[in-house]
Amino acid sequence: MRKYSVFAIAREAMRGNKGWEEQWSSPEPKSEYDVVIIGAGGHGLGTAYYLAKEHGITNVAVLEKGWLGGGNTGRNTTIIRSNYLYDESAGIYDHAVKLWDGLSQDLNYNVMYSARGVMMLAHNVHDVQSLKRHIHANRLNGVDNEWLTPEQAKEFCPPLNISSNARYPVVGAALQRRGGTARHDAVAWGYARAASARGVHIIQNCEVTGIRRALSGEVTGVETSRGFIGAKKVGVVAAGHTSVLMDMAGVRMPLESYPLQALVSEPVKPVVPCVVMSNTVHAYISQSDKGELVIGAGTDQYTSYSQTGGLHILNHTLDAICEMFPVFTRMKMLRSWGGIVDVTPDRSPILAKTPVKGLYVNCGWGTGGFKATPGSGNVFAHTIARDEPHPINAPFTLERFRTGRLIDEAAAAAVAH
Amino acid sequence: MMQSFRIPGAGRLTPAKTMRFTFDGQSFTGVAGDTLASALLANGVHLVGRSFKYHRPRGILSVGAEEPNALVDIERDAARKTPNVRATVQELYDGLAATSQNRWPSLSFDAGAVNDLASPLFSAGFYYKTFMWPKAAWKSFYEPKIRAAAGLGVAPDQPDPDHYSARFAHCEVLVLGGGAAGIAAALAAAETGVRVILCDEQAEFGGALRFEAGAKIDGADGWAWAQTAIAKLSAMDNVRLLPRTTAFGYYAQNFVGLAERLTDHLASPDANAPRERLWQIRAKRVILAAGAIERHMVFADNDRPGVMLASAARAYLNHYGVAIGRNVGVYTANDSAYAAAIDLKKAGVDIAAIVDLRDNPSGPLVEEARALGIEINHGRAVIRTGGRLRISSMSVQPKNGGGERKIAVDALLMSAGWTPSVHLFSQSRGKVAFDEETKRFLPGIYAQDCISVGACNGTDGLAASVEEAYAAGAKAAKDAGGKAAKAAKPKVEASENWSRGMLGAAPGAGPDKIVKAFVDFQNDVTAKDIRLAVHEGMRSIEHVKRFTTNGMATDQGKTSNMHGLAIAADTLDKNIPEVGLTTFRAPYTPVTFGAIVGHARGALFDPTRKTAMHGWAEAHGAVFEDVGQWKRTWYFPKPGEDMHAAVNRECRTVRQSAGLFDASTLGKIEVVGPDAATFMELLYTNPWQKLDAGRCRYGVMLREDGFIYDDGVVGRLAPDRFHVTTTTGGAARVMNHMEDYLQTEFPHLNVWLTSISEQWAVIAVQGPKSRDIIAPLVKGIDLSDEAMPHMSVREGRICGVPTRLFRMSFTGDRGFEVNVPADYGQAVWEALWTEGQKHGACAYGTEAMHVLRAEKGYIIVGQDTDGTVTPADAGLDWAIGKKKTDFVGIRGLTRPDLVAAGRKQLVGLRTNDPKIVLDEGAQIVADPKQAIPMKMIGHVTSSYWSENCGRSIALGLLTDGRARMGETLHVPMPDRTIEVEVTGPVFFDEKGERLNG
Amino acid sequence: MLLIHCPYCEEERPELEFRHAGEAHIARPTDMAAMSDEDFEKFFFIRSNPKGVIYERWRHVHGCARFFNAVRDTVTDKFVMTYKAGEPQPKKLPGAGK
Amino acid sequence: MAKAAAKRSASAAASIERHPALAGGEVTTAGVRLAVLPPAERISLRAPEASITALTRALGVSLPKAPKTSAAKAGRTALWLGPDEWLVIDEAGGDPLADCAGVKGLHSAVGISHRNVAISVSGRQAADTINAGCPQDLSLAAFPVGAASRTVLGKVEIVLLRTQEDTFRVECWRSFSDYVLAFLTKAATDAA
Repeated sequence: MRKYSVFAIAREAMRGNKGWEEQWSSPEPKSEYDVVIIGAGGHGLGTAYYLAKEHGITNVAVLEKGWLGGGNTGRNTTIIRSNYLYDESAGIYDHAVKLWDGLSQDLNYNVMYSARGVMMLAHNVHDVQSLKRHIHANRLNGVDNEWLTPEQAKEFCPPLNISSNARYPVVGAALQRRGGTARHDAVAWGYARAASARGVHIIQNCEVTGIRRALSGEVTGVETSRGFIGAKKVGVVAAGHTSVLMDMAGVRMPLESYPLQALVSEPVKPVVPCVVMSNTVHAYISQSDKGELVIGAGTDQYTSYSQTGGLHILNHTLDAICEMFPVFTRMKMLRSWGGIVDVTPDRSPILAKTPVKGLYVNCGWGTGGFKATPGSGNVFAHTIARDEPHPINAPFTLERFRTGRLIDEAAAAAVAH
Repeated sequence: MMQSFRIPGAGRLTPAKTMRFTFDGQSFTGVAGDTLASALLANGVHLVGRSFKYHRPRGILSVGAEEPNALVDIERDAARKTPNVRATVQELYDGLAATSQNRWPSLSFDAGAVNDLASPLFSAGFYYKTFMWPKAAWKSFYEPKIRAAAGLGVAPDQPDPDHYSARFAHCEVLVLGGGAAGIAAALAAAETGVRVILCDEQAEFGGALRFEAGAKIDGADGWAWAQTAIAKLSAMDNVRLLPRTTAFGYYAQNFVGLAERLTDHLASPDANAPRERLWQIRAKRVILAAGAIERHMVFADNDRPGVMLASAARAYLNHYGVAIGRNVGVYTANDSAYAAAIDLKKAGVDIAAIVDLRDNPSGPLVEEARALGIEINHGRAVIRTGGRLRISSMSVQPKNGGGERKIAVDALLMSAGWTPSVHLFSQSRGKVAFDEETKRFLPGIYAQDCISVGACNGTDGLAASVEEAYAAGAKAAKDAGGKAAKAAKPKVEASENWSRGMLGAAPGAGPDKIVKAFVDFQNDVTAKDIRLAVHEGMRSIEHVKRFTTNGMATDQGKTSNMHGLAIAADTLDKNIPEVGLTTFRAPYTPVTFGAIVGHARGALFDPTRKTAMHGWAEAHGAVFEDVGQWKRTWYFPKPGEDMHAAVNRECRTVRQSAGLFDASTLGKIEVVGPDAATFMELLYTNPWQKLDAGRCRYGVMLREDGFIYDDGVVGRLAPDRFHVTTTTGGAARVMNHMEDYLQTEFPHLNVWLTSISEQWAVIAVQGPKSRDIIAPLVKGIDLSDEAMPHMSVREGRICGVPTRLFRMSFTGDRGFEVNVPADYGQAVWEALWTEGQKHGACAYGTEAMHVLRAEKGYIIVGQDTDGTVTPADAGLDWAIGKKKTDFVGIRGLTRPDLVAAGRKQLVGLRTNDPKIVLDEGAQIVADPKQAIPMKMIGHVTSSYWSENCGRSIALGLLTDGRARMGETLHVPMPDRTIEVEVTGPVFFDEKGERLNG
Repeated sequence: MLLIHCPYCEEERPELEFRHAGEAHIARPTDMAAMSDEDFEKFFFIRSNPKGVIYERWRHVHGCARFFNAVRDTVTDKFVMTYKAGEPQPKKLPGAGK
Repeated sequence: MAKAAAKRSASAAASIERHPALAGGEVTTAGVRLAVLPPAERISLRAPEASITALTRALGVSLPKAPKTSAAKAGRTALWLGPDEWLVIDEAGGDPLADCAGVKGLHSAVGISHRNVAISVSGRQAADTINAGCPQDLSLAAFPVGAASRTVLGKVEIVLLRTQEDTFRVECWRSFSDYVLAFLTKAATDAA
């Protein structure tokens, strides 16, 4: 892998940019690999990268039915934060944040991790209680998260409306300064390039149509649109489509797949310097380096694999944005799109071994998987390589739905009394 | 200023109707009917903007919504600033003030243009490869610089005084696009009597007839026919015409979003008129008549001001009467540009030369151009242009190399052919198919009840388009239930026919590595960027698009996508369909947030729910808190009191005398029917069968997973009638939960549920004097402890109106909840208030209510529980009917983790220093000296200063809490660690003697 | 916004009037208390989540307020049919038998 | 009519004033007139098929069985809201709750007179005004005179009854009435 640097850019500028290599190779699939990862999104590519880098397992293929990074990785609103309430969640998301900080250098690819701060707004007494509970727990877990007054919130994000005349006035905010955003495509491409450089095969346009198991039960490989590919271990990392794939191995999942829509505005000069989220008003916003306001909210109400959703969801999302930022009504929506998110009953992910030997699953990130990408890939690689979970992902089992040991962040935020 | 490029006698505007406007502070005049672009061109202004990355000077490329370059800021006043307005769409009004964007210090001298010189450094995706060292510099230096350089216009900084409107509409036939095809389809459909809606993004219907001078329909020239047809449609009751309306999104089941612009073209709009209106239309059939968009030629320096699409130049001439130059060059790969050259020539503009990439162009237009004496250079390419802020020359060379000739021009028209607008078709989830012969993506497999007609369907020529569209309109109407159409089909008597054109970079346009042959103007994506992306391994068109940002600008690639695709395919040596087509995402053109929001701003963002007593509370100085959509009285400060003082007084008064509290927001459900008790047994953990009529019970509701879902007091009014209360926030979801079980799991039960939350206003009268206060007003109810003990309910009258009177307490003192029909709530409250004054009672709010109940250890669902708490955790296992064999949650409760040791249990917490009030949400640890991350064993759920206890009190959820009574634990705060003692949750009147006190 | 045929109102009505209510035909056992942990997990958490035809529940909450069942294709979001609560899962779908 | 209703429901002993959620008044634009309607007696009536005849007799107005329909007689209107649910509105000073009390057959009658507030929307652009926030097809073909339906308006639930070609009765819960009136007012101003 030829190193990227400002010198490389200068050198290539002199010779018409002719010397850049392919960022990743596109080999023909081999007949067998030690590990096959299904899904070349950030989590899958990250898993392959860490398998190679940290566990020395390089005989790895990442299979992708479309183009790499084309699922939720390339469709999300790229919010990164780790100010979760429970130890388990804070553990995995903060592991990710630590990896985000330094990921560009590790991958030699500028993923534009921008710790510009994530601010979560409180609009009523209940929100204050909930956010303060988070702040206290975060502090004792070593996760930064601080309380802001409305005036401090406005100072941090000047276009925010903190008028007490608002329908839902801002009464305070929790700010995680290490939170922020990253460039989604670059994450997929950076992992792909770095994994490819370590010998991982990235095979695009290769749809998995079956998971083959031996009579004794263990996984032996996958059927694909490009033929059978043998594998000692298979990791399913296909957000949105997990149920479909796991069904191929006879495992039924506690998952439902929902459309999640997002939109961007036309680009404008810098105006929103951080990420702003509100659970009560229900929307979130940041501004990309290109100048587009990046906006999202909740899912459509019905399960779907269509990657589209209803206009009324965008209505509600923009209602909320213009409630928080009345100055934006003259801005224009440039592009909207949908992804498919798989959601578990407790809205926490599953990163675990499965009842099938040699089959591992990483799913259920719901609407917030992007932020976990490096941490998820890192501990999932550990889980596959060692055939046992890393302590960080040990709580995120499939069994918790039998025992009741759920990690329910949303329930913890509770609804108003 | 003179409009020196306005040609007398040309175009359709009335020269006498002049309008003043400014651009970058300079004053100009235009005429009514102009767009900002046509008015600027009339004044000879081509330079209108700077590009995104290289800050190259840019002119007007098009005449419509596909415009990538001419984006300006329009400022009506300080609060009405709109960035990124396409000058080609913005209609001129008197006094319009526009400024250019993305340049500093001025449009003609832009310091950012230094980027252009250093452009080899800024190859596609360069930012992924650098700015990584030193690590800290990304956030502090590189990113802020990049962000400041990016972006186009400036976001508004004041709240928008305009308002926006919305409408749902239904029709049988919705026609999207009001060119000749759309009009013909609408005519056919309208005649059948069905409801027809026809929209077009332009101010006037007519589409390409605006410039197509050769068209003749029903004996009139094309444009005139269109206006006649529109007048006819407009007179029909079943037709709605929506000009200035863009169909931006095509959703499931023929649901289409349209944005109508109502005032942006007016000099002084009515202050009450909405600026834009969102139409959400459900149509039985949709006819797509979106037309086609001309593509530019991709060659070196094809972006200089003065370089323009041929059809645009033609529209500026034929419609606006504006010549885009005096000495115009033409570069084309198809016939349609000839028509522009011919029209211009006839209008007296010199045509320097037509450069045609084709070896042997032929046909009537070519012949006509020749006959007019226009020089035609076939088999040749324009390999570069000269000039800086305006094109000054074009260099022509045989396409396979050879001698170069420089021709002076002041404008250059180009046409590489036409791209059918399949955007909406594709959004409808239809599958496009690539037509190899014509190199176009056309509608293939339809997914919804729609049909494409005319140019967007690849139908060439006006006659064929009108024919097809009329037939489609008639069929759609018939399929949607219309009568047979009368035969009034428009007759196309003359039209122009154009040949195909080309895709991708033009051959021979100079050496690849230095030239900038723009594919996407706004995002500064050149042919070599696309090639570089492919070279770096981007094989999918989605990768190419994202790596280069081709097609991701505000024009969404309307002119650039097909070129980019063709160049990528060429570089990969693949066929175009193998490389794929990027998804067409809504919206078709950018849509104002305000239009999407519509009425849902300010007070209409979300309902504000107020109780019947809200007015009284407001008049008595109450401070309110938001609880869901409700405004609840929080506390009633007297003059000089802060919240703390007010709450302390209220708490003290309630326990000394009494207090009045507005509890109306609690959810209330009337459960009626012979099986009411059976149903209640299934939905609540408690037993209900043996509860006597006239008695109440505190009920706990679980979800099937065993966690507490809601709670509330339930009164049995009669054997077959319960009055159930829920939490305020739980009202709607509890009702839904109960209906769900009743309808789908227990449909055999004869019981019905009715929400009565808003039928009854509820006044809690709590405190030792409560009975004395209500007694004088109540008729027909014996209030003695014997006749009406704690936890009973009676029906009778108060102040002469019906009441459901509950004797119950959420304070631990004697108390009543007076339910009265809501419209009487305020009057009964006033009567009670008057009585209360005699006993020194107060009005109290939710904060005092919270303190008083915490003193008694009563939980609040949603505060002391959080969706992970079982009845046992909350100390409520007594509320579970031990003999019951079924209720919702019975099985969930016994799952391994819910019965395991180490669960968090509700406890009381007393700070060692009684003056310290803990922070709600603060965490509890056993060992305060441990390092971070600390082992947290619980948290504070409720915490208050209790005036009645003379100390702070708190409730918390604590691991194995009930086994830790008396232990000292620690609450680490940022500045100190607070010691707390674990206690039972009851802080006041532990024996409960005051309930009858 | 979907258009949903309500089997009680006997016409198609806009999605805004409806609330999705999860997978259909997961009956609550009559002997709930005796279920095994595994069976409870299947009953309460495991979902088929098919890519293709799904049997699901909706409530016409802002209409007739009835819960009912629907058959929908989760790839196209098109409804195959809707039917009243309590009616058996259709064995054969309209347009499906070839 | 309103006078009679007030007299009856407040009963002879009422010593206090009734404060409806909306003070009343009206809004008039070029094409629409909005008017807050006087208080009325209302019940939510639930009953199986077998009880319909008895209830019809007791109420003096037939309970319609077809979806999206209503029946009216002598100032009393029964709106079909669901297959076993009717909203009965009495504007003639009667007491439908009392009328049902004697019916032996299975049913649930619950008084909701104070729960609901009614606004009349009339005029040429009445349907357009309501369609600013109501997604139903309100053409006369799809929603004829007498049609009744629970539906949504903006962000709240309403019950809609078409009383004349150009007149609708909009019923909502009392705490949503501020919102509904404000929404309709805005929509009436904008109806084009």
